[in-house]
Amino acid sequence: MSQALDDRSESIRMIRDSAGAVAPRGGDTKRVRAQRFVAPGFSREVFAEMASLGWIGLAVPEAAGGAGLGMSEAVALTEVLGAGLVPEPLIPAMLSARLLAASDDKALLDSGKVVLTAWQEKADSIAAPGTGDAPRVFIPYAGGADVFLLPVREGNRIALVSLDATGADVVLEKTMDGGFVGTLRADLSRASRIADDIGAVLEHALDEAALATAGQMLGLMEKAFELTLGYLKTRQQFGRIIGTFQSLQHRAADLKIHIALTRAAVETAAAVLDDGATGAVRQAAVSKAKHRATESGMFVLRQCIQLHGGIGYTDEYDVGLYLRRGMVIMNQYGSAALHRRRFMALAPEDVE
Amino acid sequence: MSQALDDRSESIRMIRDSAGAVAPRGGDTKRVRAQRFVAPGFSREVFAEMASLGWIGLAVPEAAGGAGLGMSEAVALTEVLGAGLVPEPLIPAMLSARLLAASDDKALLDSGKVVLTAWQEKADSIAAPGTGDAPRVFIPYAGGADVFLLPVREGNRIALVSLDATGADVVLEKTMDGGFVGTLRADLSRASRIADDIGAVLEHALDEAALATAGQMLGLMEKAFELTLGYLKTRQQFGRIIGTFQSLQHRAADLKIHIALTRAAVETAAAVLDDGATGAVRQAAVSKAKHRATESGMFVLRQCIQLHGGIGYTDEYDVGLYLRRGMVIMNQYGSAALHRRRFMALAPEDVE
Amino acid sequence: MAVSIAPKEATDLNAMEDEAFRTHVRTWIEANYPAELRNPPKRLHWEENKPWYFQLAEKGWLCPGWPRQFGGLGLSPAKQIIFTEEIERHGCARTNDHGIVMVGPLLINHGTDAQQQEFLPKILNGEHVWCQGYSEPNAGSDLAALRTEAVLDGDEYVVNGQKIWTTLASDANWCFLLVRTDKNAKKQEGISFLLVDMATPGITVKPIINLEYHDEFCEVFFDNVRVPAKNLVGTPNRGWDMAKALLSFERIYLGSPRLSAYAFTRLRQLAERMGVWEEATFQDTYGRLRLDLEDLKSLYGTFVDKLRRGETLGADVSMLKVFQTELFQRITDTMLEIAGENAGLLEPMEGNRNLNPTGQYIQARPATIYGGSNEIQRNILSKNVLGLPG
Amino acid sequence: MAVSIAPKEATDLNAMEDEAFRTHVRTWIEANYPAELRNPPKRLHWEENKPWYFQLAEKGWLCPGWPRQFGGLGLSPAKQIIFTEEIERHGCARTNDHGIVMVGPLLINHGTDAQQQEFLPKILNGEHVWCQGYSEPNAGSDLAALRTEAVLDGDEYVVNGQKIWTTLASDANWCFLLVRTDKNAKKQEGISFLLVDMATPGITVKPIINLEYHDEFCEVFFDNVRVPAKNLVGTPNRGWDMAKALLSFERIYLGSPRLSAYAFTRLRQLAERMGVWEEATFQDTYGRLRLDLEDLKSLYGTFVDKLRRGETLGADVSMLKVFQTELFQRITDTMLEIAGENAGLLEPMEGNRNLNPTGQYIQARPATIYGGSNEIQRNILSKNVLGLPG
Repeated sequence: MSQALDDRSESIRMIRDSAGAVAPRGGDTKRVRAQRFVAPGFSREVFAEMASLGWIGLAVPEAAGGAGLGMSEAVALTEVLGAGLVPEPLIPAMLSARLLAASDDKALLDSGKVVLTAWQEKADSIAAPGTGDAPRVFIPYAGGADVFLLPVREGNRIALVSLDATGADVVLEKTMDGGFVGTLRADLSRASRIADDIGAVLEHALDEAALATAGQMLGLMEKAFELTLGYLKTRQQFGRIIGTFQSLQHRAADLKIHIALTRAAVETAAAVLDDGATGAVRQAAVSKAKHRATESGMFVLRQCIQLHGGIGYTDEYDVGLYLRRGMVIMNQYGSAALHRRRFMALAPEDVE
Repeated sequence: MSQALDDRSESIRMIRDSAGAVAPRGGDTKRVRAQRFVAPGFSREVFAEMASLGWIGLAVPEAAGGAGLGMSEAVALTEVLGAGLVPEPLIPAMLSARLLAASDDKALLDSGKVVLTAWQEKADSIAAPGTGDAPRVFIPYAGGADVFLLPVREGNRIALVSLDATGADVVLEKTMDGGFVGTLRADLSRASRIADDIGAVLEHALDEAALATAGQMLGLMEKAFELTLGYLKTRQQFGRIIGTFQSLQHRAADLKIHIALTRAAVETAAAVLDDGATGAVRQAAVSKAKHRATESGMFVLRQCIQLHGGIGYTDEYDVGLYLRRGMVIMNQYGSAALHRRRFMALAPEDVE
Repeated sequence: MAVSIAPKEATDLNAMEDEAFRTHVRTWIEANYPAELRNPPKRLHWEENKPWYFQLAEKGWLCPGWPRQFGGLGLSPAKQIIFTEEIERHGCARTNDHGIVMVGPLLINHGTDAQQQEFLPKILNGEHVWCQGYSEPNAGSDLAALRTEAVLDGDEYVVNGQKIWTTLASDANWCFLLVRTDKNAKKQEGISFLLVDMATPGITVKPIINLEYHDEFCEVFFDNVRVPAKNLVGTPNRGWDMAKALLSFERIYLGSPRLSAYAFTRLRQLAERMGVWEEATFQDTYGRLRLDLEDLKSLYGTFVDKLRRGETLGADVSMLKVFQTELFQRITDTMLEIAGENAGLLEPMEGNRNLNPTGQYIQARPATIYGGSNEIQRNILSKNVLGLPG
Repeated sequence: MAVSIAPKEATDLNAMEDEAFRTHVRTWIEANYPAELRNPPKRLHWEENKPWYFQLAEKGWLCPGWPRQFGGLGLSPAKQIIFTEEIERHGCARTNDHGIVMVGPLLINHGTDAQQQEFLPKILNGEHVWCQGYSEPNAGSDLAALRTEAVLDGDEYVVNGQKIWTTLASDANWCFLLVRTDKNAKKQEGISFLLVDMATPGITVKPIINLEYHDEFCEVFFDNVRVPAKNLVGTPNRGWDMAKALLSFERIYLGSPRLSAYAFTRLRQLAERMGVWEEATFQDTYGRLRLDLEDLKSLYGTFVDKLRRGETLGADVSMLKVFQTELFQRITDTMLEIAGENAGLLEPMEGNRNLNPTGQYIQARPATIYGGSNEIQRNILSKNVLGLPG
């Protein structure tokens, strides 16, 4: 496992470096702030750049038109983009890429179009029942989609259809971080079938998306904590640098531990998936990572606000942006409770 | 409620004062230490003194041979005795007194004998099913009993029988604090029936015992915290009084809050019972108090050990005595989980 | 001759039996409080608040704690508690109440006759709406480090500096201000209390957008603002003790269980909506929070009893603020945990104001910061209550 | 000429494949470790421990980390990790291992040839059992405040003072001691490392009864104890850095998930026995603890990977100690919570050593205190890892 990680260290480093193209190193949030509540909530240019960097099909095998990398690279990437508060819907697009690679419409993978999969029928879920006429909910940045993919159940199998987003019935809601989520009521008569049996691929893709989201949360934690440490080292009260107050020092130590636990859980899970794990082993690794990222992530983000005091509660100061993004992603692809239950339902021998 | 408390303040003060006869003010633990693991685990002389002070029948009406006081006085008393680590089984004896006052054998109430009620059939319970042939378990200081009372179910009613302890089949186990609990396998053919329908009285008495135990835990918390504060104010490390370290200061503040919550819950519940509450209202008040005392009590006792550092882990230093007593009483008359469930099962209108 | 202001409310309500008084208050509130403003998700602005404010003023109930001699209701502590309980029970919005709870008591205790005669009636009739100029960018938790200075020039003070976290400053036409009047004195000394007309030239108010995308707080800039010297309250350079005394009101107010209790009812509604209400694990979490809330109520009750007996509260009242605000946060943390993707929505779910987990969550964040952060409260507890050194 | 001690184990086990090596170790342990001593509820005394200790010595496996040149097994870091994992997996008791993990490495790195030749063979063959004289009554967390002094008198040091928390001192015949040899130097300077025969006149060992009613720790009193000057290790007055380096072993050891993992299996057994195993609320609690444990294992794994690559560990290894010990406590807290009145029993329930909630609970208490209290660990993290100021 760790050997595998060592072997990949070069490609991971390269991915991290290339992410700088989209997530400025200095942590400049000007673009991100300007994008807020401006439909569709992200930049199509930046998304196109991501596509051209090969990120959308990052984990898709080269034979199927992807970059042939793995989840270790994917979580490294989503971590950097998380730290940069990048709004573009990369993780949903990566999920769609997985499906497209297994479909009859592989051309769509390289089209540069924004392809979003409308898989979700209720809140806090990681399963796609594929109910044909069910409204599909919580589609991130649905207003920016060019094409929707919909899993549709047919007996024991789940087929995949694609639907042009133009003219689709999409209702948008604003999210805390300045983005949007949408509900799609699809007219399936307008859709084209592009795969017959996508169920297993979709399960796999949802697990990958959950893990990539855990990586994104790790990035939020790291960056918010970095800002907080900087604040603790400079802000003065009572004639002292507040970072000299032991109660704040010890809290910072606890946050560091939670970040380290999250990194270990996320990177271990990525290595497990890159080892080719399937079924219960894959689910256990993913649930463990997503559970940790959500629980520890929100703990860290909350405390970063607290450690900033009043200024942390202002929109003007960056640390709050991380909390608000955290709220949006914390339960995407399953809440901590969902993943805890899923983990506990697996046989111990699969988990360890 | 608080008016009632004001009215009782004089009798509460008197009870606290009189408790000094048994629980030395300075907190001398010599007698308590000497008593440990010496059968029956308590002093019959001290128990007799408690009886002569009217404590056994404290809450029993004067007409029935008791002192005619209430639970506000009872929790004040058990608090002081808890702080003094007094081992004598006062709370079990008070429970028996309640039953005797409603029985045909009121003479036993004033006999000075150690009368213990063997009501419990399984761990973590506050209900007496009264199964005739079930072994009765976890009887505190059972080795010191003169007489056992046993509730025995007869159809819809619960009768009460008394049994001479001489020759009874009692198996003792040592407890963490140097005391004993016993299991009684009673030969009911040797028993005398002394009441026909004791069910409601027993339920009431068990609620009172749970509340009195919460009071005892409050006493443990208060005293252990007092020792800890004293330690924080004198112990030096790194050239400083350790009480100047902010992380320890803040922890001490948290412990104080938990003690205050416990006192409020216990004293409020006592006032509710003294107001004559019955049924769900009584149960809610008692469960709320016992839940708080157990949760906050064990939190405070644990932290008192931690704040003492290495010395807190020695038998020689007193603070550990409080933790060990806390372990023994924390789940007596119901664990925190049991009381939380009982509280939640009650209708909100009864609870508020 | 002492000031005398006729109270609007002719009846001495202290003469009523407690329960009758409670019913009286409750009935009037229910009849008069605008239904759409019950339990508002955000702090209301003056424009939204003022109809209710003027209704209270008209009734003579705006200042329940002020003595009748000064035009207040003159309620006893016990009656004031009932009054507050009914206001909170009904979910009435907090009004722009700094004039009522801060400036009024300040002037009644420390003001000159002239100050009392000038300002108290205008608070009572709603003409003056006050804001509180305490915190500064580098004097938040460490309030005594404030640097906004007032220099006497003839019969006017010239004020320069900046205040921050000034609640609803954009709604106020007057401000009570802590300023440094002696730069050479020790930190807590050399601070004075000034009353400032917000219309004075040189004052700029800049709202701060907060995590709710709301503008409850403001920055206020003072650039050579000239304030009549007669608007200084009490003794010059002795403002700090008065300011601290006024903050004691805030500590019990911030320790009231009302925010937690309100959030708690909404947690249940959310759990029902999300379909987790019946789950044993949720019931356990809910039970823990509920018992925390009930025990907080018991503890709060012991402090209220002291007020009822006319006692002053000690530093231990900080316990309430710490436990209440952290409970409020834990309740709203739980909301997000069960809300699924709704944990990220900007607006209430399905347009239902009662299903607003994100609003509640964000509102709960500053509770542990303002009014003296919980770190400060724990310092107070450890030093002033437990007597721990240094 | 450099010291050379022939290793008992003739084979160079590093040459084996990892999995073959693991099987080899496991098989031998299972065949040789006394069944009744698996996962003992308390730290074992030498009398109980020594048959196994001598078996390891006989096999040549007592000192897996020592170079083969010094008679050790000479295992690579990766192999050592496997060796430790198998020891822990089987629940082998911790031996009286101070000679093995502390004195041996100390002498190998800093000892004279004569010291190596004299002491190492006697550790390897079990003749010398060592204890560690570090802490003092007023130098616990603040170890550098130690005051036990050693004054040179001819070719002997005369030692006076007191040590405390000396693990199993009553079992040891040798002690490695931190003493102050220069009273005028700054705190951390002026400390030296002495090797002391416990049979020297003037040494008194007094066991400390702890909350388990067990005597694992001792006080050791030194009254004009004369120690040959040749028993000083390294440079005089430079003992502090050596002592600190040795403690780094302890920090990873104390961060190992084994204690939590063992308690965790017992929690399940207890839950089944108490009839709460199937309850959804218990399952939720158990699931949280389990995920904490699994994530601790992942984090521990990242540090073990570093060791495996031959890297030295930084101060951030303190994270493991903090999280592990507090998890261990939370697991055992949960044991008491579900144990009903068994939470108060002195002995294991029903004579079953696997149902011993109180023993586990009490054992977990000092974990957050010894080896540098968790408060100290958090100081280290905030200063040495996060770079927070003074």
